[in-house]
Amino acid sequence: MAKQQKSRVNDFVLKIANVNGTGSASANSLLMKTVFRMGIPVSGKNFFPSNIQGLPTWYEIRISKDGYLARSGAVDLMVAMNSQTYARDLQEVAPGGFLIYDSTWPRDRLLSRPDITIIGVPLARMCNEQFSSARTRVLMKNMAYVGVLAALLDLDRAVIRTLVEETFARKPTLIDSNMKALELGYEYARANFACPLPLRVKALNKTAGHIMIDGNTAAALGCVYAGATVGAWYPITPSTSLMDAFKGFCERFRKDPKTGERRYCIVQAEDELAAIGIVLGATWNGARAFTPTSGPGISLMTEFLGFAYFTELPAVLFDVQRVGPSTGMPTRTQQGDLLTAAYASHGDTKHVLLFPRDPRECFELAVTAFDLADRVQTPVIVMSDLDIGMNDWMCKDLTWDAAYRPDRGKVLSAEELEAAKTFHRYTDVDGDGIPYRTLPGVHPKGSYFLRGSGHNQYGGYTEDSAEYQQVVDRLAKKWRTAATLVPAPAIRRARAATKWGIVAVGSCDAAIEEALDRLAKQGIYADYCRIRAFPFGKKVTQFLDQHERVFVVEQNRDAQLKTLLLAETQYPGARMTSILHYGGLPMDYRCIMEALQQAAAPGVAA
Amino acid sequence: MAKQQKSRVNDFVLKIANVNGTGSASANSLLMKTVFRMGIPVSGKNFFPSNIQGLPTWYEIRISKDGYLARSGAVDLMVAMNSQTYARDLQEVAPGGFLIYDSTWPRDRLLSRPDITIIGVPLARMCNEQFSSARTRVLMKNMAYVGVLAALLDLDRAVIRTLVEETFARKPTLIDSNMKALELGYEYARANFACPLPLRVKALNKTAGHIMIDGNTAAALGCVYAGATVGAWYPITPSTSLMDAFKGFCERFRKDPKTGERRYCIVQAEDELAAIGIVLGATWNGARAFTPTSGPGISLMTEFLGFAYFTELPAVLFDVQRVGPSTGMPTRTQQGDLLTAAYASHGDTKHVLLFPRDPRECFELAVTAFDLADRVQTPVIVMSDLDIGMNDWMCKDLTWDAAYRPDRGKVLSAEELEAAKTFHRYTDVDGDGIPYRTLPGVHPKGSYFLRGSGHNQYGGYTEDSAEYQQVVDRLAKKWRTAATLVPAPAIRRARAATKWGIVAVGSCDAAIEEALDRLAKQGIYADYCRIRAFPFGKKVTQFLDQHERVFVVEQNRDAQLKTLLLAETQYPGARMTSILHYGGLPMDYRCIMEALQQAAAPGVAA
Amino acid sequence: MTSIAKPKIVHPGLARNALGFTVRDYEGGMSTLCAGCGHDSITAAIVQACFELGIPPHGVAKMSGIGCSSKTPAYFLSASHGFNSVHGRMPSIATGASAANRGLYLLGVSGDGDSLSIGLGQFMHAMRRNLDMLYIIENNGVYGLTKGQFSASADLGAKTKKGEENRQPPIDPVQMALALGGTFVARSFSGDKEQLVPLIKAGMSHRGFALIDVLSPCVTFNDHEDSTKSYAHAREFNLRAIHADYVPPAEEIMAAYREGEVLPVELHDGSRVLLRKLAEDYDNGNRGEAIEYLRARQREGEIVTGLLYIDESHPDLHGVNGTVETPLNQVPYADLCPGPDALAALQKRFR
Amino acid sequence: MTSIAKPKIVHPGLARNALGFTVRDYEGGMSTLCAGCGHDSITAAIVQACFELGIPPHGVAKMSGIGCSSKTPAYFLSASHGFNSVHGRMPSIATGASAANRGLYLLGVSGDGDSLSIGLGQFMHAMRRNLDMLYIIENNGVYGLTKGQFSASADLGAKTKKGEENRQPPIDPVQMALALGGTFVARSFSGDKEQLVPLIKAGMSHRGFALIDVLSPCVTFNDHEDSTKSYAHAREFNLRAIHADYVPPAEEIMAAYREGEVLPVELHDGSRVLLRKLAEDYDNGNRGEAIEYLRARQREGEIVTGLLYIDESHPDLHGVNGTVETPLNQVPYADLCPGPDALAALQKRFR
Ligand SMILES: Cc1ncc(C[n+]2csc(CCOP(=O)(O)OP(=O)(O)O)c2C)c(N)n1
Ligand SMILES: Cc1ncc(C[n+]2csc(CCOP(=O)(O)OP(=O)(O)O)c2C)c(N)n1
Ligand code: SF4
Ligand code: SF4
Ligand SMILES: [Mg+2]
Ligand SMILES: [Mg+2]
Repeated sequence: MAKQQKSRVNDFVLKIANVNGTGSASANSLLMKTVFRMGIPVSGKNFFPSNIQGLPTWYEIRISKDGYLARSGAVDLMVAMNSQTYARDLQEVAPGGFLIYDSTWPRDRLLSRPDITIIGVPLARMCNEQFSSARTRVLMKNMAYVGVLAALLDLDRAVIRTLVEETFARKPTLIDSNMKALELGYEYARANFACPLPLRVKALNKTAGHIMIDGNTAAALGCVYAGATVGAWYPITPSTSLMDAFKGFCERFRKDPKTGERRYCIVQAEDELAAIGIVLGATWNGARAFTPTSGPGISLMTEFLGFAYFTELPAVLFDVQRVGPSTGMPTRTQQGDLLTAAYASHGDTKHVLLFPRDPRECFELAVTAFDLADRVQTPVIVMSDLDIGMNDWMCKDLTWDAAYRPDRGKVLSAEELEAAKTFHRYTDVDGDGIPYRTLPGVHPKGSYFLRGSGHNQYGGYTEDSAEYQQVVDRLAKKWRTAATLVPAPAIRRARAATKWGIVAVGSCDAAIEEALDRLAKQGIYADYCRIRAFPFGKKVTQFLDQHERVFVVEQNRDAQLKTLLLAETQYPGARMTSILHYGGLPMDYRCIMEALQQAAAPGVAA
Repeated sequence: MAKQQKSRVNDFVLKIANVNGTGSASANSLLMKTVFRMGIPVSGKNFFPSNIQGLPTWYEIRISKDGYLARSGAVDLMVAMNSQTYARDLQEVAPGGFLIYDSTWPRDRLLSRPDITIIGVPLARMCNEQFSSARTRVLMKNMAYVGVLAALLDLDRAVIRTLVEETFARKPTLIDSNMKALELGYEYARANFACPLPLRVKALNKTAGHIMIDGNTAAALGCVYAGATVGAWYPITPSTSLMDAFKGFCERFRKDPKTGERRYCIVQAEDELAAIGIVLGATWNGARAFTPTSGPGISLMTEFLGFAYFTELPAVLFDVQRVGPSTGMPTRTQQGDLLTAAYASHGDTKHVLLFPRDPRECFELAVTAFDLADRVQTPVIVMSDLDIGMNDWMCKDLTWDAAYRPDRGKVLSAEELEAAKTFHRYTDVDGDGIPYRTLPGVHPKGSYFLRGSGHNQYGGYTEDSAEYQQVVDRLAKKWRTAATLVPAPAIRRARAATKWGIVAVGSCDAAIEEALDRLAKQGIYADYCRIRAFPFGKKVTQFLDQHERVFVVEQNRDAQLKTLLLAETQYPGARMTSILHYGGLPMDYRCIMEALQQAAAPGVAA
Repeated sequence: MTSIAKPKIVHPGLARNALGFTVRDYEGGMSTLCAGCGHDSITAAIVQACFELGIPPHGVAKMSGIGCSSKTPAYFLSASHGFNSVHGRMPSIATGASAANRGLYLLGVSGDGDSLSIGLGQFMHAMRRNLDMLYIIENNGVYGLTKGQFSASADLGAKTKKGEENRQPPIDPVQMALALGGTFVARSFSGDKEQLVPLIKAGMSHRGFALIDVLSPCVTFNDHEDSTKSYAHAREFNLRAIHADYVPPAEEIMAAYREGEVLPVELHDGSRVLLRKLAEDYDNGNRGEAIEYLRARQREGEIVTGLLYIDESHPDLHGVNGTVETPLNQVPYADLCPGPDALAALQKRFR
Repeated sequence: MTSIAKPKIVHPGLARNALGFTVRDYEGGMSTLCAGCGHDSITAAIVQACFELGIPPHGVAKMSGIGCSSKTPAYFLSASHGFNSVHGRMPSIATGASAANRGLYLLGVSGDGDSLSIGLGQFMHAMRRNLDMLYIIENNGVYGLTKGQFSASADLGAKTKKGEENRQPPIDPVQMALALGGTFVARSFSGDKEQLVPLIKAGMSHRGFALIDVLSPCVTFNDHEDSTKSYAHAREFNLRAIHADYVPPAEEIMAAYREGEVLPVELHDGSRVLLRKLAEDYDNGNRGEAIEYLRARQREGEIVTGLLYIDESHPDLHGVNGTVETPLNQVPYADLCPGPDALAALQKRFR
């Protein structure tokens, strides 16, 4: 047997390689949930193909007593259920690690490694003996390896059973078969291997007050709580589950108890051009409306985004980013839409962006997005990504302040209009660049003609330079006002004073936090500014100015965040260093560590 | 009579205010052409409304013996034919200037100015007496004011007659009526006013070897000469006349002499998404194809542009820019699409842009665009604008080198494929980042599957990070190669050494040239780099680095060119000063002069 | 220049409708279209119809895309909110407006280019949703605003002024609507106010997607000799197949009709349309037959007009969705937010 | 992972077509669709049809949009160039390909989502241009690739697995084609190879836009009990109305047909389709009647299949344009560039 790793309790990575459409998903989340319920911080990343059945899929579970939830970049235990990818899965295991495979079929002798422990379990055979139907056999194989892991990792079987019972509450018959399969694996492992492995879990109490939730579900919940009533969409991975969740929550919370009538309206549009149009038609009428989409959808919404900017209509979009350009890799993650989203559409246009770092912020910033859109009267795009949107993240419980009331911004009521002498849609009454608006059907005096063509401050059609300029100059002023209204960045100061700063957005956060902790141990310090909104606002520029050198961490090839910083702040590009990760898998802390270690290395000019 | 201006021969601005749909266009170009044929440099700018009939329209003619063809910013002689706009037209006349109006109807006594000379001519009455049909009367009024101007400005009537004869060669009857109307005005002016005015023209010989042509016509001619065979479009102002011209030229040059069959195919698409799709379907098959459009069209082409970038398909687009955002002012000019065009589409995408400064360059850069698109295998967008595209500019004769052969780039022939062992679409064989391509129907070995989804260097579908990254990293390399292939900037050195530089693109040129001459007279010097392409290339960065301070002149609100310079060069933003002109009318030299004068003023920090 | 506001001089003698409004109250800004443009007549018909219907002007939302036709909402109902969308996308705006504010009368005006080229997809999908709106296509066979290119509704053999011939079959919105299951399918001619006004009133009252394809000549680019969309052509070949009179709610049918002469159809608001066949051989109960009839007449150059098909039985967007009667933009926030306790309870699911 | 290339083991006994190719030469990469997906059967039918037609594999260009259906071009004709466009935009790619390279056989594969939702406009306009291509819609009533949402072709009353009911009328590409003037309009079922293969051969040979709407069950998301697009439903309710046999050029008609039993239609390349009525009451010469027939049967739940309408008389894109026979991508540059003298002469106009 290969030389064992030193004991690694509650601190390792487990990865399951499988084929999609074989029902491994439920088995994998069962594993993760078990660890979570044992009180141990855990995260799971799903790497699935862009098809429905038969292609490779991986599930990576990180167990970290210290609560580090980004990828570690290494795999300590591989469950290799997919012969197609066996070779590369084998290679991926870290020295001293373990690999479990289905020994029903002989394994190519060449496919071996002396430096890891390889554990064979005849999963297929066991299941074929115990179960009759073909489909069940396939499904139960998954439960069987969960059983094997239960033994090897010392998982709490009571917890597992409860979870299984909850899962199949509606089909109790399935509970027994699943537990049976589980026992098969468990017993086999106990009988044939020294259990538990040095790699194992041990109950803690570090997950109380936390939930495991994906960003799309959390964002959908945010839409419900913000009072959104109209949702328009066209299905696209990885944003689809956001609208699915919204529908689910509305069916639960938005049906009239008596009549069963719905207090929401979801329209599955014919495409993204229509989806954003539907949103704008709804917000024009004062409803809170949103559309979830991904890169290709944003591209198709480009014309309407410029229209909304110029006509000053609120709109909330969720861009759950995937790998571009073009169709790209729909089931991989990236932050590649920053530039497009910020300046979408021809002519001088700018859009407000929000950057959640995890599902909890998807919930919170969804609500912020609706308030901002109404207040600033412009589209607000929540820049999520596949990693946040579709993976389960451990985060603090979501909380809600009963005192919250939507900020509907400057909307004139029938009474106000009745009292008013005149109403002009595009006049800057308050000097903040934000005009007053009215809603159709409310009052004759409120009527105005909304148009994407040239208009003056009174809303009249114009082709006059001065009148046109007055309007677009006010829009620029409104943009400066927006910078004072958006969420401030989250700033983490290093324990020691430092001239180095890290700037990033969104899902890079977990990796950065871990990297900073580890670097600090090596005496390398950097402050960290997690930008949460575009336009950037004073706090961001201050942070930049306070640092001689800034590392810009982002998940795209072209340093798009850096470009935005160059365009919208005075901070010199010469003092920015890009740390780019754009392969499509969630970021791990290593690339950041290495970049800063290098920069710190003697003889390297800062 | 107001105090006269000192004599101004061949150096003044004449403006005609009229109502559209009254046929004034032909009268106005007749005026301009007359001056041109008299050998005097001249330019005409048409300010027309976005409708078909009944709204105000202006035509501004600058006569400049020194050959300055940008707007001067002042009007010396106004022909006020539109009562709707009479008041503002009156205000626009420079002190000491002249205004001609139709005295058939009494003029409001309040609408007067002591400091200018006001000349009343009963145009309507004269025409009503001489002509019967209502339509003719309206049309002839225009010819009548041409006659008045002929007398006042001392235009060569022989030249006018020839032009009229050429214009109505097909309807000779119209020649007499037009000349008659002209005489009416001429005689009246001679009889009632001291002719010519101090403001007048005098024949020169400064227009030989020049033509008067608009940019859309010239660009269309470029497409014909470049060998484009497929044109796809959806009508949109101000790009429509480009395809109209292409059709006209093809009908003349591209019909088989014997069979009358067409060697071109124009498809009027159902919208811009289809237009760009048609172009890509054609270039996929190796034809040279293009689409002319404007801002809203570019926005709609966004998704396909990213697709073409990623699948590496050539395409030539003409963005004849108009005022944005959104529908904006379709009949006004701007340079507002720079950012959108440069980074159109989600994900990491960049597009090659070319910036013609005038119609002649529209012709030349159209050809360059096709060569570049084929060579670099990517979309190339020619960034024209309404001022260049629709106004008549005086430029040097277009010339053609008979030795020109299209650069089709790396396309493998049937023979090469026959000989080749294997073919892989996306492999970087030559190390310049540009792979080889093949065309459908040529050879079985050449077949590959083109897709906007993730692909590896062999063209195979992939979801693998390393394989994906290899392809997008090569695309980045290809982009650097492109920077070495695009047209170099046009650089004008000041007569005296200077640390100041001006950077601009496209139609700002004429105004800048004039401003620099005038500034030099005041001892203010600046070098000038007219960027002709994006990516920028070495010469541009060198120019920047040679100057302590750079003024970036552009026609948009958000300093989009400056943003591109910040994003793609190392030059610090702190040393850039924006000069922005975005009201929608063509730029005049004054705003540039003032900005530099201010900067030069003592006490102003550089 | 800024849009021109028409002075509202109210003649004391001017008739007033149930709400006390005069026809003036339904007018809009001065038209900037070409003198004689068919679109202006449709504008007049809309004003007349809304006045007669007695809708509060601000109870209507008027929407359009881009084009000469799409400019017209600025020329009627100045007390209504107007929405000049981007080219071809008005149907999606209307969908959102309907979703958010079902209390409004939605009136969409579009052109043949706006609806049948760039907007074809949205147009058909709005119809498929049976969106509760009146959708008027001001159909002139050309792109007027961009100076006269053929549109997708140009007839086979139609010629441009320059003599260019169209050799592609037209997309006929009426045939599309019949084949797609449209619930209110009508065609008219801008010059036939007598037919058009009641159609507009019926269309406004229909719950669901009411389409009126109105032949509306473009005097500047498509009113010449060989045009099949000219005034002359329309007048000569307009075949009124089935006339629809509109009878407001709770008003009994005055005019005396002969037995079996008219077929009354009750609309959801209690009003009725009285269908009167003018072409005996036209079967208005059968979509396929109707299409065949249109195609046959079309081969003869004839344009079949009238309320060609109506079916009140289909649910609109909200009927399908089962939405509350209160327009969603008026549902109080308290009825939308589940509150903190629900949130706490919900999260058990995520542990 | 990279796409899987199928090893080409050629059995010596394997039949060869006129060009000496075996059926293997028309196959493609291994399918990554769900086992049992209807789309794979259509792939097989395409392979068979192209083999039998004896087209050189690289003489075909295969195009698609996005969706499970749109993935299939990777699974046939690996010697042909393939173009996997963006979602719903394949028709415009095909238009450009046809414009540039009329020498190719153009084969487009799409889905009901790809063609009837996001792509509806392009689909209809390609048909209107009578683009010379075969356009196959692999119709399963759902968006397969995005996991089973209803598509616009979902039938009234159809239910999702979860029991959600569709209450919007379907967009039937066949009815749209009939009403729009489509020149080759067919419907089939992925499980009916005997009907499908000759249809594909005829469609490839038709000069103009050949539409085949193929009912193609999605086993994963729409093959359940209450689905109207399931295998069971299709088998039970497939009504073969009119069968089309394909006879290659210069081959006399072998099979003995009874007098008047078949109607032969000659295609531009000299090949013929022999139309044989299976449903006596179906009138294949009348678009409106055809639509009515389809709707009536549909109300009974029946799906009418076969070559429902064909008309060889209309010009395609190039016929209308009057393009040279030489594909434009092969016209030598010398015949495209007017040269320096012409340019000099031309410029007189601009002085
Ligand atoms: C995206 C976009 N493309 C093109 C245009 C230019 N455009 C304005 S109106 C129009 C066609 C209008 O035709 P139609 O709808 O028939 O209106 P009409 O003027 O004939 O009444 C076009 C192509 C535009 N405004 N936006
Ligand atoms: C612009 C864009 N929007 C959405 C998607 C997501 N998407 C991929 S396939 C598909 C629907 C496919 O349905 P269909 O054409 O019926 O193909 P099927 O999978 O059913 O065969 C959608 C919505 C996309 N790829 N691009
Ligand atoms: S161009 Fe035609 S459609 Fe437009 S306003 Fe004039 S007449 Fe009407
Ligand atoms: S999901 Fe449906 S359509 Fe897609 S491959 Fe599977 S069975 Fe076929
Ligand atoms: Mg029109
Ligand atoms: Mg489908």
